Amino acid sequence: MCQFRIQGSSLKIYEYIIRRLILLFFVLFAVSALVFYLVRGFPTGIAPWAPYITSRMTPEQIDRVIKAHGFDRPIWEQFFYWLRDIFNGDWGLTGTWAQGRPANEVFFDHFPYTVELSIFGTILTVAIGVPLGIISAIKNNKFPDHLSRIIALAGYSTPSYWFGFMLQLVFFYYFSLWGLPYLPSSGAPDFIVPKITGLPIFDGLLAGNLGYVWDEFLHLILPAFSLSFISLGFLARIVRASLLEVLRQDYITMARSKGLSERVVIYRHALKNALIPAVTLTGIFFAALLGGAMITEFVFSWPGVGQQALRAVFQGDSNFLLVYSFVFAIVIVSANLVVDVLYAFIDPRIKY
Amino acid sequence: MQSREEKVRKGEWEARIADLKYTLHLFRKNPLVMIGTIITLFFVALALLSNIIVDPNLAYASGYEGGMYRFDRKYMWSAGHIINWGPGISIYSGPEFFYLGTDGWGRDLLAMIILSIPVDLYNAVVIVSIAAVFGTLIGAIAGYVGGIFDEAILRITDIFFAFPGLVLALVFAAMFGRTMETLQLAIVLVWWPPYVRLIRGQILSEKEKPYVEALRALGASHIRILFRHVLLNSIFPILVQITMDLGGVILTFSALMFLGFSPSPSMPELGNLAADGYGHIFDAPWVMIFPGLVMLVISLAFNLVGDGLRDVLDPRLRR
Amino acid sequence: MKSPATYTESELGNEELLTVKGFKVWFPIKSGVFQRTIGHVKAVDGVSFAVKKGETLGVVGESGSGKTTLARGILRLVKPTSGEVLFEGINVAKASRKEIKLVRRKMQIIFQDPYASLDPRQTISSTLYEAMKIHGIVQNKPEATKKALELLEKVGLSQEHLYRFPHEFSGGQRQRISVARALAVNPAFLVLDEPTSFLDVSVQASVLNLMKDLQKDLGLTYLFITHNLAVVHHMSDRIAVMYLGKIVELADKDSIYHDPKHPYTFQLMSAIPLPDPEAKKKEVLLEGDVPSPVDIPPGCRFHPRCQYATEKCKKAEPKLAKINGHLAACYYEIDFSTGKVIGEKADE
Amino acid sequence: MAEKRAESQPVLEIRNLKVNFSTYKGIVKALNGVDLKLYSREVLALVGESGCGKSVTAQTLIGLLPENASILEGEMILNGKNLTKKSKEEMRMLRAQAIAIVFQDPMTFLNPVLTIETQLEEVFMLQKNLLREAVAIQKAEGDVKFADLIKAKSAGSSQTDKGASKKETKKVAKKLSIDLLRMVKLPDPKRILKQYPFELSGGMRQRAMIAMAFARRPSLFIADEITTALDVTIQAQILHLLKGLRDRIDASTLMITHDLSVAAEVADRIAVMYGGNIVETALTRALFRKPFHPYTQMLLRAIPNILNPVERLESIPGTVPEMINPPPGCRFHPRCPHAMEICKGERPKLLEVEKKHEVACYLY
Repeated sequence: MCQFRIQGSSLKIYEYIIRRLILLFFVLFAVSALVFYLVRGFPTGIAPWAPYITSRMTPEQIDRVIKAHGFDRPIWEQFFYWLRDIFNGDWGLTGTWAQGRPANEVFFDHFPYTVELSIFGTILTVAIGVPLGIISAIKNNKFPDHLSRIIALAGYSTPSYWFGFMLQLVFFYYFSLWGLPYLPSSGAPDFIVPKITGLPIFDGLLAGNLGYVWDEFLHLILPAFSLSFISLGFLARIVRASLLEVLRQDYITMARSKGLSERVVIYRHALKNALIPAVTLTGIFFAALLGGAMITEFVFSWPGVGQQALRAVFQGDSNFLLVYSFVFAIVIVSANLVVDVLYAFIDPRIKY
Repeated sequence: MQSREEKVRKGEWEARIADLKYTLHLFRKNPLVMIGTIITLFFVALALLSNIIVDPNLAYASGYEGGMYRFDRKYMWSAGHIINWGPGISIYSGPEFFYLGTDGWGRDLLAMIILSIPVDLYNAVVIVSIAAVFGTLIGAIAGYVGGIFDEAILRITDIFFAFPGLVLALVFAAMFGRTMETLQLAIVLVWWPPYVRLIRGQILSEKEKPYVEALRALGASHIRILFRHVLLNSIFPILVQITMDLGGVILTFSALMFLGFSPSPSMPELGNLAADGYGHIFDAPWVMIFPGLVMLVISLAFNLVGDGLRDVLDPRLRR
Repeated sequence: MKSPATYTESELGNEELLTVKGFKVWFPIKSGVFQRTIGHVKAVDGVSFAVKKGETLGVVGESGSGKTTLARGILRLVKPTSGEVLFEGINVAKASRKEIKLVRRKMQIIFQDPYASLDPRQTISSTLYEAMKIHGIVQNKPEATKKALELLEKVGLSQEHLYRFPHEFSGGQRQRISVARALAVNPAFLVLDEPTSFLDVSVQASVLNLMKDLQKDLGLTYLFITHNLAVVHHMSDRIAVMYLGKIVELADKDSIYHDPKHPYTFQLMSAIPLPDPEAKKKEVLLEGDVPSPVDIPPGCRFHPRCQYATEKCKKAEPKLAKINGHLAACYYEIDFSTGKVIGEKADE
Repeated sequence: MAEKRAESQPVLEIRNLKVNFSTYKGIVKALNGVDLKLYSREVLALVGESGCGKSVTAQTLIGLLPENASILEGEMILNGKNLTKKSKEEMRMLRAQAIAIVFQDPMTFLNPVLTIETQLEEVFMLQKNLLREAVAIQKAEGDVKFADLIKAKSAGSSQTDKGASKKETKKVAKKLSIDLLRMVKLPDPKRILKQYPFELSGGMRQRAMIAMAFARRPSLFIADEITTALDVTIQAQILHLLKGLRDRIDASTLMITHDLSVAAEVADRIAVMYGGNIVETALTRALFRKPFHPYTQMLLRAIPNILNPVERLESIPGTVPEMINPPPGCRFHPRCPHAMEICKGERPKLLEVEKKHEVACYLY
């Protein structure tokens, strides 16, 4: 008697990816156009051509430079020039805050640090958030549930920069005051191992320089935990809600009626279904962190791309901001695509 | 007819009150929600009475001459324990004892916090209400109408999701000057897309229900069906999101303030007060700790209420 | 009281209230990068029948037979692909907005799920008042309340139910409220889409009795749709059996059970469990599963599951042919008690 | 057909079972003293309208009552063992071996993200002795059929051979799964094992669930409205399957349904439930020919019957009793045309008025 449900559109996986890529391209184009119009259309601090001229240049030379780069053209033409430059590697120069080095060089020097911080942040979030969510679902409305609910909500309501400082205050300042082994409060050791992947810890491991790896790891603990504490609460809530939802389903009653132990019912039957939404969330978290947890990098002066973007914001350096927003948009949108595709592999019901 | 009408009409009110009583019962059952509600009410009351409890022009007391950000400030914990930072600043003549010490300008930190609560709550309410109303309307129409309009709205929200909020704030601050309105506008622009997605999902499932088809069979217009029936039946998750977002917006707003986007460095706003303590975290930690703590408690209260609201309003759990 | 089945043609007033010709409702299946339509779900695939005034036409079929889509298509709650639905001179399938509003008043629908067919947030009085307001049947509130009370009494509810919320009523009471809401706009034609399949037997009996009384008092015409053959046999004058989007047999209620002409009807009727353990029933089992209307078999759509299928059945689709007042879509005349094929209908 | 059942000690006996649920609105007295006997290899249909407590009885039997439920009094004796005294762990082992249940809606009772093989094999894995026997037979005769295992169980022989390795057990479990799926008439069992539930039709899923139930050679098989969610023709196939399997599976069946016609088709005996207790039990023919209890009589007249159509069905006045403060004494008296003063006092006992025909009513 079950009512016939009309089949959704049945596509093969590659058709779906092509479709999403086209949409992705459209969104990217729109974001960069919007950012370009906002940043270049309205003067913000340093003029876009500032890094190209030196103080000794005469006004005519300055005009020639401006015309050469097309800064005087109508905004839309500038946009296409800019896009052309981006794709053949010339991301423009940065302002005085980064000694005028080319933007892509500045970007790629610091990007690995942000990636590393995001990886550790996400690992911590998942490692604490998921078990917290599971416990509070299994022990629903008993003490562990209330406790994990408070931790989750506290993390979710903590101002990120404030929490960073509190960690520094306690684990650096007071620990050293009381003579306890303290964690470094800010910064990161400079890169002394040969650059292979660009990620300090992995390169250190590859180069076998364990001292450097340990030092880097110590510097990472506080910023990573500060990042994850805020998001692990949200993840725990999602895991708890979806696990509770799954435990109410009929097939769980069926599993129990087969005489399976509660542990098997939860880990074999319930968990696989319940963790699907957590995968989506983790993907989005990682992308957001990749965009440079600006505030945390600023608080811990962690040399990631977020910190550079912040300094660019303070100086009003439009060139670097343009590049940064463009890359940030690429990262977010592609992360969403990866997560959606991952969805199909986990949940057999979804045939794209 | 009329008296029976009253007696019968009363029936309707009793029905609604009985429903309310059941909701309150569920509310009381959850201890965390009660705590959240009490704290929220306390802060709202504090915000309304702040100008009475504390003399507002304290914010512009002696430590602040002519709006210049002078570095030779003084940090005082309490009369007995004074840390002097920076040369030759005249002792602030006010009452010797400050409960929470003073901020960078020598003003009483506790007074400043009390003055800043209405500022933050006002911002939160303004931003969330605009974002929620705008997002819900657009999302509801997109979900109900479907087709190309729905697809277009989704793509637009994708754009805003991929947009770095901070850049927006900078550009607006540069364009229109660093005023509260530009900050509020920047946050609203980044805050409305989640509402579109939330309400759209609800509307898509609600409009499939038979009572909607019955209304169409009766010949009711689409506008009537959407706004008098479908939207009102799927509005509950939006209320939950609004409550939790009030806390979230306070954090975001104060983060922007912390990064220096505030109209004036000495404006009583929790983020601003905390920013003041940035350079002296180790020698004058209280300037950073207490404003941050207050922010944490306010948004935690809102989140507790929101979380409890979700369990109470979840139709499955109600009956 | 004579049961409707025994009315002669003239008494029923042979003026047809609703005529459906070649009615089709196809849902496109989109696929590929640009969501091109690659196929169709042929939910209703060419259906023609007529309903006389005051008559109850039963429509019975299993899931996927398209009976629900047919109901929604006639009322234009779902956009039909082709065909005509003539109701009081208006072709509902292609009517303009103004015409539709006029027709909407005359044709109403009762749904299967009593719990979701009423707006949970509205009291009964405002639900009824809204129905009347849309069609301007009532000008002000007091008049509306008076009419609402009349409606409630007519469906066996009383005045104290007026200001209650739907969740305070049982399944049976909610179906009565849906009926009251439909009657509020005094319709002539009611589509009943499995109205009692959520209800228990005793409650179902009272709701079915209510439907019969209303039909006699108000001269309503019903299109009664269900998967429960016993209920449709009890309620209808004529019964149409649907399979995969088409009517395979249409006849009066007794002959369709005792003397089925189409193999599927015979299988369906023999599958009904009877409330009488001693009833002798031919053990006939229809193998295989209900097919999906996405890939409909060529020729006669029942041939893959039919024991009497021949080459002819695989090639061309048989029309709904008339044999002494009994319509069946099959090439062969079969005596099901013996299982032998008696004759072959002439091919048109 | 029912007479030739051996007149033996009942496999399952429920005496005066009372179960309450504590809810926001008050204490729901769901079961108010249920008395029921189920003999070996017999199919007893438990018939009643929604809210009469038939599903609660099933849940109590398998020990899966929700937290807010509590068993006040009464016993459930299965093969001599009293279930109400059993701990949660013991009940779990019973569910794994002795009691099997199949539910109503095939769409939602199979895990959508696990293959049929995983969900079927996990039932076998719980049967340590069954697998050991199977391995023993496999070794002895080179091949093992599920039917042989049933004969082995009923014959009580249990040649346990400790030496079954993990790999061997897995292989045997797979063989048994395929054989079992074929027994429930599923086409191409090998392919079905690898499929996910959403790839099967409603009828096929129900057969898979029946296979899962019989995989543990239960002594009590509960079918909770298993055909309600199916189309008529598929329902006929499933009922036919049940009748066919009955003799080959040494289990007594409790068939829960709201549809008396389905009960008439499959059951040897029928028990009618109303307001939380059994009001009448009788052999199927006797119940239809000579119902004693007024409720059963009215219920039979409310069902539209194609063979003798009536102009108006008889609907039972009043509404289903409200379980928080149910009417005293016999819970049907507010709606019963023959209600007498005595009905309001003590609840009528279930007395055997005729051979195998018990009724709980003061008229007799």
